[in-house]
Formats: sequence, C-alpha cells, structure tokens
Amino acid sequence: MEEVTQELESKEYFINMGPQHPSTHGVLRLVLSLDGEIIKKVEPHLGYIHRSIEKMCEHDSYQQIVHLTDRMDYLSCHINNEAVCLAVEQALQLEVPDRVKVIRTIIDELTRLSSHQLWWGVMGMDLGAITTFLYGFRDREIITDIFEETCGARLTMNYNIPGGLFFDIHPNFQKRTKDFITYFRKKLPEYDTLLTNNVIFMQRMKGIGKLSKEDAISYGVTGPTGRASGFSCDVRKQHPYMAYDKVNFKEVLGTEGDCLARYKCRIAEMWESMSIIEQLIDNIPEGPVKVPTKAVIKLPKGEWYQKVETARGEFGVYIISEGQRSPYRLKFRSPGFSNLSALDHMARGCKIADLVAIMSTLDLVIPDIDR
Amino acid sequence: MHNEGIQKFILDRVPEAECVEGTQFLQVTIPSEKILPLASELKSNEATSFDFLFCLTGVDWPAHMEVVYHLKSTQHQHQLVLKAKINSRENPEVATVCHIWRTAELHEREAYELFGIKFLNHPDLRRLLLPDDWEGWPMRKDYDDPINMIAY
Amino acid sequence: MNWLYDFSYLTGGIHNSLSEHFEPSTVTLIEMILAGVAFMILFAILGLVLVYAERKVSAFFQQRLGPMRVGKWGTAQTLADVIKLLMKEPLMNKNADSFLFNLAPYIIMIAAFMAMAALPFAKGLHALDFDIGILYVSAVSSLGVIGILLAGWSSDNKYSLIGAMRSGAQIISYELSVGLSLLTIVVLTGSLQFSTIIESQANGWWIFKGHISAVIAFIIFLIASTAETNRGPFDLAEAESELTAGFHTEYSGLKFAFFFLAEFANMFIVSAIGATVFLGGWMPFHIGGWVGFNNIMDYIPPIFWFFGKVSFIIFLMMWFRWTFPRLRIDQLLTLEWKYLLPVNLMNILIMAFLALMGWHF
Amino acid sequence: MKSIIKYFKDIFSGLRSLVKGMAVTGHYFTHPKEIITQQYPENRDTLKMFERFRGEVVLLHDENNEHKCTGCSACEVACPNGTIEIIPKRIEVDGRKVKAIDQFVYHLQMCTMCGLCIPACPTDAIVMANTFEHAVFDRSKLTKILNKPGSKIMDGIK
Repeated sequence: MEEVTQELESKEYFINMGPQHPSTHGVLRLVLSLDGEIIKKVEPHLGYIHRSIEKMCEHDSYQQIVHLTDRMDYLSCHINNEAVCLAVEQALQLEVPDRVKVIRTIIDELTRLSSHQLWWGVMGMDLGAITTFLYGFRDREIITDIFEETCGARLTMNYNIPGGLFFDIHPNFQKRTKDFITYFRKKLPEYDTLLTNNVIFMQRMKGIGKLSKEDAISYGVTGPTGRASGFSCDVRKQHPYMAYDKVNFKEVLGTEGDCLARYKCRIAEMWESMSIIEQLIDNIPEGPVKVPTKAVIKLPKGEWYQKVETARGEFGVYIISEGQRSPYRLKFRSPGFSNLSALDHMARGCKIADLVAIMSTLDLVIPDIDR
Repeated sequence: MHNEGIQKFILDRVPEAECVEGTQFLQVTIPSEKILPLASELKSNEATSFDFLFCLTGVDWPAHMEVVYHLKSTQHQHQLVLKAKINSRENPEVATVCHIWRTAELHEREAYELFGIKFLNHPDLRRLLLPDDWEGWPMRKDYDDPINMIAY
Repeated sequence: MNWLYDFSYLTGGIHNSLSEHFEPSTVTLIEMILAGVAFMILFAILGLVLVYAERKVSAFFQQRLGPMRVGKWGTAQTLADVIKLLMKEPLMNKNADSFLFNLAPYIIMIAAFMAMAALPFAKGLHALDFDIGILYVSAVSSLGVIGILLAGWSSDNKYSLIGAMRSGAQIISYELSVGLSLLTIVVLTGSLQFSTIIESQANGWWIFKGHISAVIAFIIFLIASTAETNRGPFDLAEAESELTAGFHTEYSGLKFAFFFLAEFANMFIVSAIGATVFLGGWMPFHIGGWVGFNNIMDYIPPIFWFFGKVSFIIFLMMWFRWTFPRLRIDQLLTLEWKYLLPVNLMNILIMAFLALMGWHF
Repeated sequence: MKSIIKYFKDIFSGLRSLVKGMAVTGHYFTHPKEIITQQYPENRDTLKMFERFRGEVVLLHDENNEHKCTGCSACEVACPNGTIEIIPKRIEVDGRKVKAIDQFVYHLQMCTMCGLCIPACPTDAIVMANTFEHAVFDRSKLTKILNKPGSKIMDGIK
C-alpha cells in the first residue's frame, strides 16, 4: 500500500514562462514550479532589457536624464519625466508657473488614461478576448494623437524640462481633449458591458490572486494594485504635487485585494482621471511655460527624493548631488519592481491561467522593472 | 510623530546615530551593525510603526558604503530616511531586513549586484538584473568597464 | 437544372454510365475514388474559404479591415498563406517522438474526413447514409482528440503536454453534452439516420416544432460543439496567452497547416450536424399553410439552404470567439458537469414527455 | 429550493451578460463605417504629420545654399546619445581665421528624437523635420551629413 501511494504522488516540474511568451508583455522570465497545473512557486528572472539607466544618469546632465525616464515606464512617460523635473526644481527651489502646473497635470491624467486603456485591452487579450485589445487601442489612439500634436511624439514625449515645458500647448489641445472626454464617456460603459459584466470574466477574476492590505504594504505594492487591497497610497492625495491639490477627486480604494478589485480600481480611476481633466481643461491660466534655467544645471550639495503617482504606482527619484552637473547617485524607485515582488505570494496555489490574470492585473511594464 | 520625536526615539536606542534635518526628510545615519534591531523596533513599535519601505538603495561614497532605507508609516504618515553606514568598502556586509519588509528582498538583491553589498541572512542573494557570471559591481565608482564604456 | 434540386439524378447518372462499361466491383472502386477526391476538394475549398471568412469576420468585429493586400479585398490571402506554409521547413525537437509526432496531424485529418463522409449536403448528395448516422459522426469526430493528445505528448514540450491534457479532459466531457443534445431531437424523430431526420422536418424545422426544449437543446449543442472544436472561448488546448500555442507549439509548415485546417473542418462538421438536426439540413424554410411562400422557398436549391444554415452557425461560433474571454480549465469542467449535463438530462426528460403526449407539432 | 432558484438565476443572468457582450461586438460588425484602419501606403498623399512631430534633425538651407550653423557644438553637447558630431574647420573671413563646420554628421540610428538639440542651438540652424519613413537597407545610410555640399554659412550669423 505504501508503495502505491508513493507512485501516485505527483512530481513537481519546472516550466519557463518567458522570456518570449505572449502574456509576459516583454522579456520577463518566470520560472514556475508546477504540480499539474497548480503553481507551487514563481521565480522571476529579470534583466533581459536592463540598460543601466542609473549608471548612465551619473554621466548625463539633468536635462538629458529626463529623456531617459521615457524609456522606463513607457506608458506613463510624461509622469516619469515630471518626477525628475520636480526633483530638480525642488533642489533649485524653482517655482514653476501655474500654467505649467495645470498643463502637466492634464497631460499626466491623459497619460494615465491611455495607460489604463492599453492595460484594459491587453488584459482582455490575456484572458482570451482578443477584440478588447483593438477597442482599447482604438480609444488610446485619440490620446496619442493629442500628444503628438502638442508634444511632438506619440509615446516617448519628453515634453518636460527642468523648469517647465518644452513649448506651449498646441492651440487645438483644449478642443481635442474635450472632444476626447465626451467621446470616452460614451465608450467607457461599453468596456463594462463587454468585459466587466461578462460572467466568464467575473469567474476568472473573482477571488484570484488575493493580496491583503498588510502584505501589500510589506511588499511595497502601490498604485491601483495596492489600492485594491485597501492600502491608501495615492501620492496625488498624500503628497500633492503640481495642481493636484486644487482639484477634486476620489482616491479609489478597494477592499478585496483580488484580481477583480484591481480591475475595478483601474476602471474607476479612468472615471476619476476624466473628471480631473474636465475640471482643469477650461481653467488653464495664462502665463509663461518655463522658468529660465542655466544651460548647465548644477544642483547644490544634498539629496532629494521626489515621488509621483504613475499609472502603475509610486515612482520615486532619489538624487544625491555633490554639486556637479551630473548627479552623484541617482536611484529610480520603479513601481513595477516592487509590484512584481508580490507575484510569487499572490500566485501560489493558483493555476497557470490564473497567473496570467494576476500578471495582467499587476499591469507590469518590463522596461520599468529592469531599468 | 514629528521629526523631533523620531530623532529622540532613535537616539534613545542608538546613541551614536547622526541625525540631519534634510529639506524633506529626517536623515539618520547609523552604523550598519545596528540596523537590524533598530529596523525591527521602528516597524513594530506602535509609536513609530514604519511599515512601508518605499525605497532601498546603496550608495558608494569614496570612503565607505551606505545602504539607504526610505521609510514611511501608513498609519502616522511620517517619513524617515535611514542610512546604514558600512565602513568597509572591500567587503561590505549588512544584515538583511527582508523579513521585516518583504519588498526588501528584490531591492537588496539589486543593491547586492550593483554595489556588492552582502546582505547577511538574505534567503536568496543572487544576481538579479545582470547575467549570473558577471564580474564586478557595476555601480561602484571605481568600476572600470573598457568594453561597454560610456561614450563621453 | 433538376440535378440542383435532387442530386440523385447526377449521382445516379454517373453510376449508370459507369455500370455500362465496368463490372460492379470496379464501379464501386471508381465511385469511392471519385468521392474521396470530391471530399478532398471540398476540404481544400472549405479551408480557403473559412480561413478567409474568419479573418474578415474577426476584423469587422474589431473595427479593422482585415486582409486587404493580396487580391481584391484580400481574397487571395489564404492562398498566399498556403504557399508560405508549404515552403516552411518542418521542424522537430531533438527528443521528440518522431513517429507519433508525424502521425498526429494525419489522425486529426482522418477523423475530420471520416466524419464528413456521413454528412448529407443536399438531397441525394451524401457519401454514406447510415441508419446510425448521428452516432457514427459523434463517435468519429471525437477521434480527433487522439491526434491532439499524441501531438502534445510527442512534442517534447511541457506547454504542448499541458495543452493536450486540457484538451483530453475537455473533449471527453463535452462529447457527452453534444451527444445528449442531439438525442433530444432523436427522441422526436425516432431515428438516428440523417435522411430520416431531414425528411421529418419537411413541414417545419425541429427548432421551431420542438417547443422550448429544442431551443435549449440547440443552445447546449452550440456551446458544447464550440468546446469540442477547441475554439474560443474554449480554446484551452491552444490558449495563446497561457500556453503560447498549446498542443501545436512545436509544429511548423505543412503539419501545422493540417492542424489549422482540421480546426476549420471540425467547425464545419459540427455546424453541419447542428444544421441538419436542428435547422432541417437542406430542407427549405416552410411555414405550414403558406403555400405561396413555401413555393418561393422551394425555388432556392437545397444545397444553398444547407450551406446557408451551416455558415450561420459558423458565424455564431466566430461571434463567440471574438467576444468572450477564455474559461479556466476547472470552470470549463464545472460548466459541463454542473450546468450543461443536468440541464441536458432534464431537457431530454421534458422532450420525452412531450413526445409521449404527442404535444409537439 | 432556494439553491435551485439561484442555480437557474445564475444560468439566466450569465447568458444575459454574454448576449449583451455579443451585442457590443455585433454593433461594430454591422457598422463597417466605424472601421478605423488606415491603409498606409495608399493614403500617403493625404497623410500629414502634425507640425510638431519629431522625425529627424535637419539643417536648414535657404535658396542660396546657405545655412546658419556656426559650428559651436552646442547641439553636440546637449545630445544625450552622441548622435551629432560636428567636424569643424577654419575658414578665413576678412583676413581672420574663423571656426566653421566642415561636416555636420548626424547618426540617425542613435537618435532618440528627444529634441534637446533644437533649443540648444543659439542660431536656430537645426529643426526637427516631420519625415518618418527612415527605413533603409544599409545601416551606414543612416549616418547623414546634414550640410549640403558647397554650402556656406549665412552672412551675419555669429
């Protein structure tokens, strides 16, 4: 009898998910220990697109650092740019004009919207509903057009410079943005009918990949992922920067901490983002769009930490300056990196299909993790 | 708790701590061997309860190494920068904090591979971003890489 | 034009002219070869048309245009794909079981061919007319799973293996629902022979005559047959975002094309069964008492009715695929064993009661 | 009994949600006018980029084949990637030796289109062009010399 039970015991085996895999969204490699389809352990292996941005920053001027952050979390590039600019402005004690603050806030929120739209589409695709991907991109296209017209590029915009903006907004910017908001207010309920209310989708999401509030804090999980667990971590609320202290918006908090809560959190954030843009778009104050800075910016000796809320969570820039034209040490605290660390905890005991769902609700962007 | 309170809290436990009131945060530098008891105290004590480690990184100074912990309390909303000063640059060692804040596990692996700081008792201290057979600690100031030299 | 309405003129003519020149056994042989060639041509045409249709339909669901470059409106796109697939190098893993690996696509193709043999395409146009037609088709169409299992097992790839195992569990359980939902109609017809089933729908299709029970049976059949053909939302065996390509991850070139083709052939087969059993096969749409209307309907040749109904069901299946997210393996089995099967059994009971009381039309 | 009612309720609400989802895709299927695909090479004539679009760096020349570049290398310093290389030469103007450009080398393959060189230029000699069809069959073709042969600096630019 003893022998029989021995034989029936299943054996763990390993499977390499990635670096080339449709649902890792880039070159993330996960080594899964599986028992049948049940996941025993997930071990992320990173660094396939590590470009040592931090090391490059130690040799670059502060204006040049800004454009490198575009290449990290490319879906919230404007917010990343802003973090560096804010840190430099803080160190130089520059007060940017109100116009800059409002424009930056609007574009931040547009970036967040476009990032969440892409996430929604990709999430549907990960779960097998390929059509959502096209719908998500269809709506995102309008935002990228707005960006292209005003900032000059669709993805890596590099619209911020320390001390303000590259140039003023395009004359069409306000009208286009308002048109987009009216359009998207009609389309967002469609997202709900197509995916959120779908019974298959509900089954796939509910109760999967639970993360308690304590674990979320301990793992440093921020952004919509952390807020879905009830961890109030919205930097826009807690440490307001730019024009966020002037607008009314709700910090979306979930309680469940499962995939569905994370999903709903992001959908609710899209509504909030639209309301923020609507509050600001007609009230852009007149004025200059940059404060003149020296051609070679030298920060005083000291250290600064600036955090901003990207679409994925808390993005931090830690600058240590020795008074040179380049920082002595510069560290990017990327949200994806910390969020990824909780993946193993969330995915244990789930099935492979659940792992895909969990990964898409974490909304990982691999360049953001590898830097 | 205000910065003065935290300063007093730390000075009570680690008398040799150097406290600097920075532009944003209170910056406290302590010797690296004192980090583990202080960190667990900061996390578990009701008065401080620093439960959110939002950034962990290493810094390579000319004479010493430093591990910088950015801490925040989600309950009291106060923040603190804790710096563990490691005097040896040749063989830097510091106790791990990854059982106190689990996010530290990946961050410490990153700091290990970029600066060569050994985190004692870390469950899985391996290279993270670079290939496993990479030699040297690339973020150190004296790191010399003739092949992938930054064109400048 | 009579042959368009009754193919027995055509097939009978061929048979008679052959019989004049050859012995009966030779005639049978020639006829078998002719039928085989005809089915192969049908298979190829189906592949070309359905792949193109799938691309265009999915594109329109997704607000795209789909293939537009090769030929007018991209009509020659599938041909170009076929040429591309033929030119590709057939690859195999070093440790793969080469015999089984090469065998698997053929098994799937053979299963599809065999199932097609019993389908009635129009009046007098079928290769075989068994008295156990439905039983035969549902038995043979589930043979394909052996090919999938072999493909997954022999590929020497864990993704393939997982996909194959999923597919095994899936097809074996959904086979039940397909069979039972067809049985619901068999209760009414009292025969498993396709020709009898079609004859019995001369005055109205079973989906209209069979009360709500027939509608429920049709819905269950649609769900279960989608699952049986491994198409989304039940494409767990392939599960692109989870298992890269599931059981055919390691296949390339022509062998991959076989899997691809078999998927579409299977889709056609289950749609044809559904059309025959529920929607009257090649029977035109008739409403009792409306003689003029019925006459107009009769003008449309049966073969168009048949292919029209089949394409309707295929379109429904494509609609499912391009709308819904994929199920998880345990949910898939829950759906079958906790929902479809009990409802199905209950449905048969109700149908048997209706038939017993003679309450159906 | 309650569980039985719930069982059937689940089935119906589930089916209803599925049908609603199909209605959305069905709407787009039946409205081909809403198709958003652009047929790119065919619509080349009507396709117009936004005027601020950053495609590549160009050195502006006027009709006399004159440009404004003094060869000050400000753009070279501002560029984060070493995309721009200015090869200077000495020319004689009014008997004095003055620095001018020999070749304005632009490595398109390294350019990230960040646009930092444009504000850095003190004489507004370079701008970002709207072109985007940069694909070539040979990498060496991406290294461009921006000043046209025989061009010289405009009068009065220092």
